[in-house]
This record gives sequence, C-alpha cells and structure tokens, in this order.
Amino acid sequence: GGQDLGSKNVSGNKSDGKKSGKIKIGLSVSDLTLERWQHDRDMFVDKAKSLGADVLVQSANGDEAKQLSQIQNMLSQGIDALVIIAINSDSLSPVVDQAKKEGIPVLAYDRLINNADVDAYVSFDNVRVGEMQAEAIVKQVPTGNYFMLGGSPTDNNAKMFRQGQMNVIKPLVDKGDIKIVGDQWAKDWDANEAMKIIENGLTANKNKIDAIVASNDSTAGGAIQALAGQHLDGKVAISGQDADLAAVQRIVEGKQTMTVYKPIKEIATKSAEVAVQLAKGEKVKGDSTVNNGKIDVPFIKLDPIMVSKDNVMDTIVKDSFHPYDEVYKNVPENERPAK
Amino acid sequence: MEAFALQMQGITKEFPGVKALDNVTFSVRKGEIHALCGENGAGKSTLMKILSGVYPHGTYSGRIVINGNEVSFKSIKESQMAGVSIIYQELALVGEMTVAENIFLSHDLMRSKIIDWNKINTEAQKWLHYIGLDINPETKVNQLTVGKQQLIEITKALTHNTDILILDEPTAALTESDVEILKGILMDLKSKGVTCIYISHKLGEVMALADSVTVLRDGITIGTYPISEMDEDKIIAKMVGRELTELFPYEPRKIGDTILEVENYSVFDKQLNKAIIKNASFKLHKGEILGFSGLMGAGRTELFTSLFGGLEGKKEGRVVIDGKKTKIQKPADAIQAGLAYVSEDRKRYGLILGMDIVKNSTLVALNKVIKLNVIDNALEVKKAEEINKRMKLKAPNLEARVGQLSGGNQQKVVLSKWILNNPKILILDEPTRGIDVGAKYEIYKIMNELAEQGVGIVIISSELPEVLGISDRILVMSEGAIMGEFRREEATQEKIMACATGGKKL
Amino acid sequence: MNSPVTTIKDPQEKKTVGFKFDVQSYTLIIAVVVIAMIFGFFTSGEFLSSRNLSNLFTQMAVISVLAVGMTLVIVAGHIDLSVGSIVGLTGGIAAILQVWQGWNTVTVVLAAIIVGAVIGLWQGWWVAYRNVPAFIVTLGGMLVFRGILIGISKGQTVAPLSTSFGQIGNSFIPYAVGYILAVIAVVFLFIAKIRSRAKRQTLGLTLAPTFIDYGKITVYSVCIIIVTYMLNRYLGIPVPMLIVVVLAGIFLFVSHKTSFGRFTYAIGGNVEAAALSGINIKRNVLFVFILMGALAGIAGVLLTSRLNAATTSAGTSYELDAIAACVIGGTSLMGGKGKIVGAIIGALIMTSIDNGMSMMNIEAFWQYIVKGLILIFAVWLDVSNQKK
Amino acid sequence: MNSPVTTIKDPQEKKTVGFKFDVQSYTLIIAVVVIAMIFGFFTSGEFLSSRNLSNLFTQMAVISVLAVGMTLVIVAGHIDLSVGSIVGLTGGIAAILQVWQGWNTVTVVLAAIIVGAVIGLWQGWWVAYRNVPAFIVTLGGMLVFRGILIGISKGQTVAPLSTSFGQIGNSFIPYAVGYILAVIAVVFLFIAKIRSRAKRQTLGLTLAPTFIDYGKITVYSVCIIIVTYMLNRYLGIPVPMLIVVVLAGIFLFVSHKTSFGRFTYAIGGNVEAAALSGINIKRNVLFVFILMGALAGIAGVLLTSRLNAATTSAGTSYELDAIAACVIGGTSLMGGKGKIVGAIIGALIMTSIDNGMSMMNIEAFWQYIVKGLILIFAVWLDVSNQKK
Ligand SMILES: Nc1ncnc2c1ncn2[C@@H]1O[C@H](COP(=O)(O)OP(=O)(O)OP(=O)(O)O)[C@@H](O)[C@H]1O
Ligand SMILES: Nc1ncnc2c1ncn2[C@@H]1O[C@H](COP(=O)(O)OP(=O)(O)OP(=O)(O)O)[C@@H](O)[C@H]1O
Ligand SMILES: O[C@@H]1[C@@H](O)[C@H](O)OC[C@H]1O
Ligand SMILES: [Mg+2]
Ligand SMILES: [Mg+2]
Repeated sequence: GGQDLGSKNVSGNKSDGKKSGKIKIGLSVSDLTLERWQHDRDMFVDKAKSLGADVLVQSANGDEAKQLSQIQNMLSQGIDALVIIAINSDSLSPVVDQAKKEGIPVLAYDRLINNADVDAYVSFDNVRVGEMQAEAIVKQVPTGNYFMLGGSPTDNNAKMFRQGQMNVIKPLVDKGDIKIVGDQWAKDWDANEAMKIIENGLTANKNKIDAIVASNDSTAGGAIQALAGQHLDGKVAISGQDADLAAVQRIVEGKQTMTVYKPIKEIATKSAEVAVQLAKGEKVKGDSTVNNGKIDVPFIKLDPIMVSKDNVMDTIVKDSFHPYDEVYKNVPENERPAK
Repeated sequence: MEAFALQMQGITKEFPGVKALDNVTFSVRKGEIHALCGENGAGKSTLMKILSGVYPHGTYSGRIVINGNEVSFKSIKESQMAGVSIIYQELALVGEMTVAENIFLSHDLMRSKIIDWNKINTEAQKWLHYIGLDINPETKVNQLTVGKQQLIEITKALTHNTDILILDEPTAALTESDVEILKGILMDLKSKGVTCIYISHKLGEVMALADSVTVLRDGITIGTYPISEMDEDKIIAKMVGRELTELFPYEPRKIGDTILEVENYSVFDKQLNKAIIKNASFKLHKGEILGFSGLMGAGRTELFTSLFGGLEGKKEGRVVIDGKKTKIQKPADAIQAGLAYVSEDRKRYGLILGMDIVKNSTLVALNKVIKLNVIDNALEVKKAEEINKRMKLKAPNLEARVGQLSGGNQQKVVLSKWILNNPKILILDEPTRGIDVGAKYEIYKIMNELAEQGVGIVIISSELPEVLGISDRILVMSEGAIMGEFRREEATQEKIMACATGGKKL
Repeated sequence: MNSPVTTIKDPQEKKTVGFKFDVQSYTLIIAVVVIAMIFGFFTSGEFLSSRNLSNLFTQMAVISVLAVGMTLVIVAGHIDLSVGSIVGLTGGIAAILQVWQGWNTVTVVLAAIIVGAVIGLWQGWWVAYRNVPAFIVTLGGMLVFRGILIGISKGQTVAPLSTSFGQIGNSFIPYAVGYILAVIAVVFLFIAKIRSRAKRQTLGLTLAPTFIDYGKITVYSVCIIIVTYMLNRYLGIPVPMLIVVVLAGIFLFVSHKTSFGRFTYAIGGNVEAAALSGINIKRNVLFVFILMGALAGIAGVLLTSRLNAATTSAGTSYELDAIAACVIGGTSLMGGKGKIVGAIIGALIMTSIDNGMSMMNIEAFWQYIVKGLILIFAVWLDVSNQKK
Repeated sequence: MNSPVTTIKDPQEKKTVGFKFDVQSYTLIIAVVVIAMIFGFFTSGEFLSSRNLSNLFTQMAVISVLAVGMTLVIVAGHIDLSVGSIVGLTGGIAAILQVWQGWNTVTVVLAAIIVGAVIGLWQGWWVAYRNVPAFIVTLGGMLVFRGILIGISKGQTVAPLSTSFGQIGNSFIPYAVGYILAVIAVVFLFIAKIRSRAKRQTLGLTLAPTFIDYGKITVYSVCIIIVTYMLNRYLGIPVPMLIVVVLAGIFLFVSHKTSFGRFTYAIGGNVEAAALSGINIKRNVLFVFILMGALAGIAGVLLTSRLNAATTSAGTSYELDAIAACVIGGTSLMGGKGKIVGAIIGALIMTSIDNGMSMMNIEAFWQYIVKGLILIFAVWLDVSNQKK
C-alpha cells in the first residue's frame, strides 16, 4: 500500500522534489534479441513516464562487459535510480558497488545480482521457473521417456532452469518412472539448433519420446517443428517459457503444453513504482528477503504463472499481454473461447 | 615508300620519378622480324605495353599508326581486335587452370556465354601440335616446367588473329631445344606474312632471326638498322653508347688462400628425388672473383641457394669454409659462416619492399646495431648511411621505402644489406639484371673493392661479356654439373658457349 | 610425332595427370565414410538409417547453400563474414512480408532473394570498386544487417508462416517422383558420358579408359539410386536436399561452363594474369558478391521455412560454418582453387559431426571441442597431402 | 645536403617523406577529435567529462590489450580468431582457481597468463610448424577453448573473486601517485629526446628542426598532464588504463627496438626475403602467437576482474573488435605493416562509438548499424589515403 502512495505523490508534485527537475531512471536491458525484453522495456517505460520519471534505456546485446560499461555510462549521466536486467547475476557486483558509493539505489529486475548491495529485487525465481516447467510436464506425462532440451550452454540462467527441472524430475528418475533419453543444449537459445537436436533425438530413440522439457519458447518452437516432421506435434508434451506470441498460439492450438508466463506487465509496473520510490530516497519493503551472498535483499516476489491451454484467457489475454485476436489467429472461430 | 605495319612516333611515357620513354620513334615494316634491343631498363617493355594497350591511350603522349590508321587503344582487348598480340616478359598464366584454358583465356572462345570445352580443347590441341608440344591440353599449367610455360604463353598469343606479334624476351627461360621450336614458329609466321617484334638480350638470336633492329638507350631511340649492316659488337656499342672495354673496370690483384671449397656436392629435388646438382667441386679464393656461366636453368642458382641453405631437399658432399668443414642447414648457418647471397630476384628474395632503406640495410647485420638486446636506432641509421654512401645509393632520403627506388638502387640496397655484415664470401646471382649502365659500373667497382679487401666473390651471370669482363676465373655449368673451368686470359665467348651447351672444355 | 621439332617428354608431367585431379575428392569421400562408420557404430546403426539420412540431408541444406556461394567468393580471393547476418535479415524480411504484410509465398521468396542480391551488390561494390578488403566490408556488413534485422522485426520472433512457405523446408518429394528423378539423373549421366566420349573421339581428344569412365558413372548411378531408395524408405527426398542439388548443379555449370566462372578462378589464381588477359576484374568480383547475397537469401528462406519462424538471432555465426565447409572441401583461402562439390561434402562432414554427436548424446562442451579439432585436423591433412 | 652523390629528389617523394610517416596517425587523431566533438555536442559535454573519460579508458582496456597482440599477429601475416575464446577460458581458469580452489591472486593471474601462452604455443605450432592457415587453426581454437571453458566451469558463472583480484580491473591510482607518474613520463620523454638528439649529432646524422622535435614532445607532455588532471578530477588514473599503457610501452619497445619485433615486420612484409636473410620464420611466428596468447590471458584477467565473475560466454566475438581496432589503426591485413599506437587509437575509436552511442541512448539496433558503417568508412578512408 505504502509503495503505491509514495509513487503517486511523486507523479503529482514533481515541482517540489528535492532534485532539480524530473526523476531520471536508468534501465539496463540484457539484450533485445529475445522477444520478452521488448515487452518489459515498453511497459516499464510507460509506467515510469506516467509516474513522472524519465527513463534512459540501454541494451547490451548479451555481452556482460558491455552491460557493465553501459551502466557506468548511465551512472555518469546523473540518474536517480538504476534498474538492471542482468545478463548474468554474478557479473555486475563491481558496478553496483560503484552506484552504491554514489548513493544511487539499485533495483534488480527479474534476475538477482549477487554479492552486491542491491536495494530491491523484483522477480520471478529462475529455479522456480524450471520447477514449474517440469511439474507441468510430469503432471501430463507421469512416466515415460523424457528429453531434456537445455538452453544456451553459455547462459547461466539455462543452468538454473535445469536445476529447477531436475529438482522435480530427479526423484522420478531414481524411482524408475522417468527415463531421460537425451540431454542436449541449444547453442544461443537458437531454434534451428533445437530443431536439429530434437530431430536427431527422435531418430535415435525411434520416436519413443513422450515428453520434452524445453527451457524456453524459442527452443520449444524449434523442437515442435521437429515433432511436426513426425506428426508428433501435440502428442508429445513440451514445456516453454516467456509466453512469446508464437508459443501462446501453439498452446491454444494444442501443440505446446505450457509456457511460463512471467506476468511482465506486473513486473514492469511494479518495478517502475519501486524504482521511482527508491529514486525519491524512500525505503522499500519486500514480501520477503533473499540472500545474494552479501546481504539480505528485499524481495518483491512475483509468481511466475504456468500457462496452459486452460488459462490463456485468464492470464495472457486478460493482462493484454497479447491481444485475443492474435492469440487465436490460427484457431477456427467456432473453436475459440468467448472473448 | 615502304609499307609500314607499325609506326610509333614521338612516344613519351613517364612513371613517377622516371622518364621511361622520351620521344621514341619506332617503325616496323610489314612482314619482317624486327628486333628491339637495349640495355635493361631502356624502355623496351614499356614501349610494347603502350602498343598493346596495357598503358591505355592518354597515359602517354605520341602517335601510334597501324597499317596506316592512327589508333588509340584504351584496353588490351582493343589492341587484340586490331590484330596486335603480345607475349609479356613476365609469365601471365594461371597455374591452377589447364593448358587449354590458359591458351584461350584472352580469346573470344572463352567469352561466349557457355563455353564449348570440346572446341577449346581440340583447338588447343591443334595449336600445341602446331608448335610441336606434346602436352595434353587438359593438363594444369603448374605441372609444367617454366620453359614449357613460356611456350604456352607464346601459343596464347598465336591463337589470336595476329598481324603484329610482339615477343618480349620469349627465350629467357627456354632451353636450347625449345628455342629451336620457337625459331621454327617465327619462320613459319614470317612466311604467312605476320609481322614480329622480337625483344631479346641474346644477340646471337637477334642476328640469326631478325631482318632489322632498333636500339633503345635510356628511353631514347638510337636508330633502326638493317641486320645485314650489323654485328653483335655493333649492336652492343649502340646499346651502351660507348666502347665495351670501359664497362668492366678490371684491375689485376693478388689472389689469396682458399676460402671456400666445395667437393662432390649434389642436390636432390625434394619432390622428384633426382639429382639437380651433380657432383659439383670447385674452390674459391680470398680476393678472387669467380664467374659462373651457363645457360638458363643450368643449375647455378640452385647450387648456390642450396649451399646457402635456402633450398629444401637432400644434399651430399663436403663444404669447407676458411679451412673448417661446415654444415649449412639454413640461411642463418650460412650467414654465421660468413656467406652472403644476393639473389637473382631482388624483389622476391632480396627486399622487404614496404620497409625503409635503413631497416632493409640492417636486416642481416642487425646484431651490429644491437646493444644489450636493444636496437640502437641512431647507430643503425649511421651504419645504414655509411654503407649506402659507399654504394653510391641515389635516394630521396634513408627513410624512403625501398619499393619507391629504381631497380638499380634497389639492388644497391640489397648489396648494402649483405656487405654491412662483412661477409667473407659474397655470392652474387645475376646482380646486374634490370640495372642501368651506370649502376652496373658502380656494382663492378664495389666488387673490385671488396675483392681487394680479401672477400671471395662468386658472380653468376648469364651475360657473357659481364662474366668475361669481371672474373678472374670462370666456371661453366650445364644441366647441374660443372663442365669446365677457364682462366681469365684463356676465356672467350665461343669457348664458354661451347662448354655451356654441353661440349667439352676446348 | 613428325613435327619438325624434337619434343621432350617430361615423365613427371605424364604421370600425375588424370588421377591427381581426383585424389582430394577421394580423401574427402574416405573421410565421410570413416565418419559415417564411426557414428554408425556408436549409434548401433541408427546414424545410417533412412530416417537419419533424411535428417542429415535436410540439416545440411542451409550451410550447403551458403558454402556453394562462399566457394566462389573464396576462389575469387575474397571472404564473406556477413552471410550469417544476411541469412537472418533476408529470412526476417520474408517472414515480415508474409506474416505482417500478408504477401504470398512466391513473392516473398523472390523478395528475400532480391534483398540478398542487393546486399551482395552493396558489399561487392565496396570490395571491387572501392578496394576495401572484403574482410572489413563483410565484418561491417555482419553488424549492419543484424542491426537492420533487429530494427525492422522490433526484436520479435515473426511466426508462423503460411503452409506453402513452410513446405519449402519441410516437405518431401513423392516416392514415384523421386525415383523418376533418380532414373532421369542416371540416364542423363550415361547419355552425357556417351555423347562426350563420342565427340572427343571424333575430335581426337584423349579418352580415359572405357572402364574408368563408365565405372565412375556406374558408381555415381548406384549411389544416386541407393540414396533415393534409402530416402524413399522413409518419407522421400527432402525438398531442401533437392534445392541444394539443383543449386549445386547450376553453380557447377556456372563455374565450369561459363566465362564468368572461369574468370573467377583466373582472378583468384593470378590477378595480374587475369588483368593482362583483358578480364574485367571489378565487374566479375561484384557479380560474385551478388550471387553470394542471392544464395544467402535462399538460405534465409530455407531456414525461416524450416523453423516456421524468423528470429533475430537466426543465422548467427553461419559464416564460420560455411567457410569451414569450403576449406574442408579443398578450397584454398589464398584463392584460385576450390570446388563446389567439395564444399558440399565439407558441409556434409560438418553436419554429420553435429548430427552424430547429438545422436550419441555427447555433452555440449565436447561437441565444441571435437568439432574444433576435426576442423584443424581436416585442413592439416589437406595441407600435408598437397605438399607431397 | 652536400654529399658528393647526386641524389634524385623526386618532388612527390620529398613531399611525403618525413611527414608521410605520421599522416596516418594524424588522420586517426583527427578522427578521434571529430568523434569526441560530435558526441560531446550530443551529450551536452557529458561525453568529455572527467568521469566519462575515466569510464572510456577503462572500457577500452580489454580490447586494447588484445589489439596490441593482434597487431603483431597481423603484421606477421596471420590472424587470430580465437582470442575471444582465450579471454573467456583464461578468465574462467583464473576464477575457478581462486573461487573453487582458493588460490591467491598473484598465482591465479600468473596461471591465467601462462595458460594463455600455452594456448598460443599450441596454435603457433600448428601455424608455423604444420603450415595450417592461421584462419583455420584459430577458428578451430575458438570452438575448442570455448568448449573447454564450458566443460571445466560446468556451464556456471564462477564468482565472486577476492577483493585483491577485483582491484585489478576496478581500482584507481591515488592522485599523488598519478601526478608523479605523469611527471616521470614527461621528464623521461624530454631526456630521451635530448639524448637521442645529442647522439645523432655526434654521429653526424640529420636532425629534425629543434622546434618540431621539442614541439612534439611538448604537445605529448601537455596531453599527458591534461589527461592525468582530468582523471584526477574524478577518481584518478584507472588501473586498467595503466596496464594498457604499460603493455603498449613494452610492445612498442619490442616491436621497434628488438630484433624479434623487427623480424616480425620483415616476415609479414616478405616472408621469402626474410627467410633468405637468415631469420628463423617458424620460431618467430610461434613466438608471436605465444605473446598473443599471453596477452589474451591478461585480457581474460582484466575482464574477469572487472565483472568480478567469470562467465561461460565471456569474450565472445572480441576477436572481431580487436581485428577491427587494428585495421582502423592502419594495420594491413596483408601483413608487414601496422602500429601498436594505431591499434590502441583504433580501440579508443571503437570504444568511443559504443560509449558515445550509449550515452546518447541510441537504440541498440542503430548501434549495430552505425558501428558497422563506421568500420567500413574508416578503412575506406585509409585505403584511399594510401593510394594517393
Ligand atoms: N610500373 C612502373 N612504375 C615505375 N617505373 C617503371 C614501371 N615500369 C617500368 N618502369 C621504369 O621504366 C624504365 C623502363 O622499363 P622497361 O621495363 O620498359 O625496360 P626494358 O627495356 O623492358 O628492360 P628489361 O630488359 O629489363 O626488360 C625503367 O627505368 C623502369 O624502372
Ligand atoms: N620455379 C621453378 N619451377 C620449376 N622448375 C624450375 C624453377 N626454377 C628453376 N627451375 C628448374 O631448375 C633447374 C635449375 O634452375 P636454376 O634457376 O638453378 O638455373 P640457373 O643456371 O641459375 O639459371 P637462371 O639463369 O635461370 O637463374 C632448371 O631445370 C630450371 O628449369
Ligand atoms: O527468459 C529467459 C531468460 O531468462 C534466459 O536468460 O534466456 C532465455 C529466456 O527465454
Ligand atoms: Mg622488359
Ligand atoms: Mg639463376
């Protein structure tokens, strides 16, 4: 409650702020080659604007060192708060410390920044995402042959998703219910890599694959193309993440089992509010805290949402994350749920 | 008035810093073989490149008239269409392509949208047959010897509907038998009414083949003469512009102890494993200038590059330097032992064209300007300046890149590089190729000076007058073996030629 | 011979001709066989199953198309580091035109190819007429085209495309048609050989021994039939494979039977000689880059069709795979030397390594290491073979 | 000059020599100034603030270190595409040894440099002694080293490192020390010049006019003092910048004042002539790659320290930035020609473009495009300047 109040005040009386003029927030985005970050950026900027703040946005194209440089550059432009979508949770502590020294509050957006004085963390939990993926698949296919399709072998998050997935699956493997018949990682989260991997996996296993635990939607897309080649799309359970439009379309068509929707509107608006609050020098209280190796960071925890065919309307469409018409574009009118 | 196939009038061509041709006039009668003679750098190739459109109209001044019509070629293609074909001095073949393709590379047959290989191959076969080469037209050119490649180059020019055929030193890399083939072809063409312009340093060939001769000197026409009025000495006199004796500043000097002794030295080709140098034995003394004569491909270059450690492949024999038996595996060993080798191809093997004069000069003797592992730049410049002054180098300054220098001055830098290292034995391979008269003379003087100081000098040269004029003693090689030895007093052109072509010592 | 002149026969010349030409291809084919056997063994034969062959030939399509063009570029003495980005951009443009603008498949495919060609024109111009090293022009291009892709796609994955578009990369030729094509190919091979022999005979050109000439053709024919049979045991000949075969055929023809092709080899082999032969170097080089661009456009269409989506990272680092395929296939980075068929075999080897290792379920990091080492060894073998 | 020899003074030659040597550096410096002014204008001076200069010099450090080594590699006539992966691997090894094995910082840094050098040895061996083209060896290496990194780090980010390790990339020299160093540098410059002039005089060599020689030195000194002052207005001279300056100094020395450096230029300029001059080509090339590897090791340490973490994707595609920096700085990809200082200015230009565009908050995709275009234009300028 208090947080909302605070931010409203700011938007109302920008003239009596201590700072000269408008609040300036720096937003450092990891990269824009993945679809979701575009949404994150746009919603964050909209919300912050409505709260009366200016936002500087930078995108680092997935290069950790570049992100660090860009954050330095934003710091030197005299921002009031820093919001970071870290490429890598572990590689930004130096610059956060620098911000801290200069009294600029730092908000970790979606990905925690370890070993640094972060003021707040708004996120979904990556390990939890992995768990959700596995849970959904296990629910649909409790026993059988599983193919683990990892993300980029050079992405730390990919590792964390896998950790979460194994939290769920490992016991079942030990029990003998599930057999892992393949474990491969798709270079650069590349759909084409994923497609080849699954084609080969299907061949090697004579199509005896009952479920694919894919770590995000772009790799799932490639995998589903491979399944389609065997007319197995829709017959093999497959997970995803990010609620990319293409993935949601596949879900309503029954080709993809689930995606993990990190309600981006929520995280973006929440973060914008918190950022403005921090910029004004107010303290932020989290629902809980999370230890990042150095301090206990106030954690504003948003639950990632498991999206399957059943709840697309209540989540994606309701949040206007993707418009109804787009989502159901490939479904005959009569089979669509009511608007 | 006689019918002229070609008249070039008032041709002037300048390169940055060099006036290669100065108001040159050159007329060739229809159907004759017309020799073009001149020292290296006289401008012969440049004149012919103007004629063939390599240097397009506008980059030179003067008029060209072919069969009575004034022409102004803007490209090689245009000159070809006008019936002019040229065989360039440097081979212009693509090694990875077949003989047939190379023959027709500049021909219309290769310019049709879809190539008819059967046609090209049969045509090529016909031409090869005509010039008497038994080669499969589908062989890749880089599998042929240099001599054969030269013949392919000649064939290439013949295939065009040629009125005027230019041959720029076509026999440079030919063996005697290949030269005979060429002579036959030229006579045949002459009988068919083709006009030929023939450039060669081999005056014997000129005398045997040509109907008339034009002499160029330093970019100026000296004159055109019917061959019947000339002999070799006269041509040379016209070419160099003074008495021959002046050219070689020889002074008798005392010859010292043996500095290099080579015994039963053989070299084997890396790929074919056959001997290319067979049982060579000779001695070189301190203060001696030892000439090495022979035809192209006699193996002189290979003998000395091998002795210098610059040639891969197995070798046998004994090499004694300054009384010590020495094993030379790589150039560094040779340099260590006091050898210096001035290569016949200075651009390829002698110089770093992009580097300045100073750095080229000190490349071999870098140790002499290094103190405590650090190059002393001031000392380096000093040394370079001293040595190049001694060589009478002409250059804008010592920080100019050697690529900007004229051939003669480049050669002097190569000499500087080696002499700076104070060699005991200096090997000069065709040291005066592409060098003007003045520079030649200076190089001979330097050789004398070094010999005076006790350096043993080997000079490999294909120019007989040069070997005769400068050497104390002359060895003659043929097909990889040393065939004969002559003291200065007893040597004559005839004796050496006889020996070089395989005859025994007279 | 009774020409007036004595002819010297050099034994060295004679010996090598005829066989030498093919030694390298044989080394390559042996390499393919060895790799196939190793993976076959480790996957208990699965690697050689009809189905996996079908996968393999489909998976190698994009790189093969690029490698065909890259062969020309490298033969001409240049390099193209931007092909990956061109693949991404052209594929993205195709998807955008179809998904967002509703263009039909044929127009969209043409558009992608034309965009590719225009990009090639731009790069070729800098290289040929402005003398900027191809390395730099295409390194810059790699950034520029990727940037444009991200800009126009707004970072989104553009999907799904129409069914007809999807079929380009994902469908198969009906069995009967496949067999018919195979038989036509075989008949064509024999007729061409017979006619060429007859012609050469009347023209008096040397003929290879009958059994060698026909033996080769027979081997090729058997291979064609077997491959067709194997593929027909599964779903048939994959369309992408057919596209590669057709393109390879066209470019084989271009490189051997047209003056443009021969001039490209001449330029790469000896640029001075080419200039002295009156070849228009600049125009030729420009055209090589245009073709490369157009092929990258086709590759972009194939990739997008296969994925039924265009992503902003599509094609990243494909240039390296394409160059590697060429070099493995015997193309020299010095220019002047290279074969289209070699490049395709190179692509097959690269793809087999990926495919085999993924079938064997080898860990990701081992895949990097093994692939890198094979690249070095393959070229080393080639280098040391050539020395002999 | 009253030397006894007639010296052909070509008007054209005269004009160029003496100044020519520096024309390119001046073009570069002008480019830097123009870029600085443009960005300064668009960021209302922010770009030129003490603080941003400090950032800039820190941000360019990793690429600068690589570009220094790459200059040598390219000058020797080769290329190294693996440096990005070596940076990743050496940085990863450093982090693993410290974080997982508890080694101290000094040992860890040494280990990273040694590993880099050993990698260089491996690659140099293939290039120099096995004649495999550097393009292929290092393309393979790029895969192999990345694979090893993923393997040994198990795909994880390794962090955080010790405070002392973190200081390598993130700390500053105390103000006083900074000024002292600057003064030492200035004094050193003057003494060196005075001594060299004295020496040349005693040797009777031509001297440049006093005011030019000392004028230059004065300009350099003023620059040194101003930069030091600017940086001291913020937190002081960044340690990474000092490392770059020291390494550049060492390699300037190596390339100009040692026989190894001289020979490297000779080899790249004309390998055959170098061989016949008694230079050991193979050993020299091997050594060049070893140095490149060691420098990549240092760059790996710097990057890891700056991020306080080693990631599996660290250094990806840095090879292209390093090569681009060299080429912008006037190094010719044909070999034989290149300058360390040019490479560093090239790195400065590349980093300025990134930094300036990020300060201006230009959209990511524009950044790709602008950077790619600048690369092409910069080299084109250079190429067309050289032609004249
Ligand atoms: N491309 C060029 N650039 C500058 N100078 C040149 C060029 N080509 C020739 N020259 C100069 O022009 C002059 C004439 O050279 P040219 O090649 O015509 O001599 P040549 O009579 O053919 O000599 P040779 O007998 O060695 O073949 C020489 O001084 C040469 O250095
Ligand atoms: N580049 C080459 N490729 C093939 N054969 C060559 C090559 N260079 C020389 N040869 C052959 O090697 C043999 C010896 O040549 P070498 O150059 O040693 O002779 P030379 O007496 O020095 O003649 P030159 O006057 O041409 O230098 C000859 O048979 C020659 O044809
Ligand atoms: O959301 C995912 C992100 O967290 C990961 O780093 O990259 C892949 C994305 O799908
Ligand atoms: Mg000439
Ligand atoms: Mg010789």
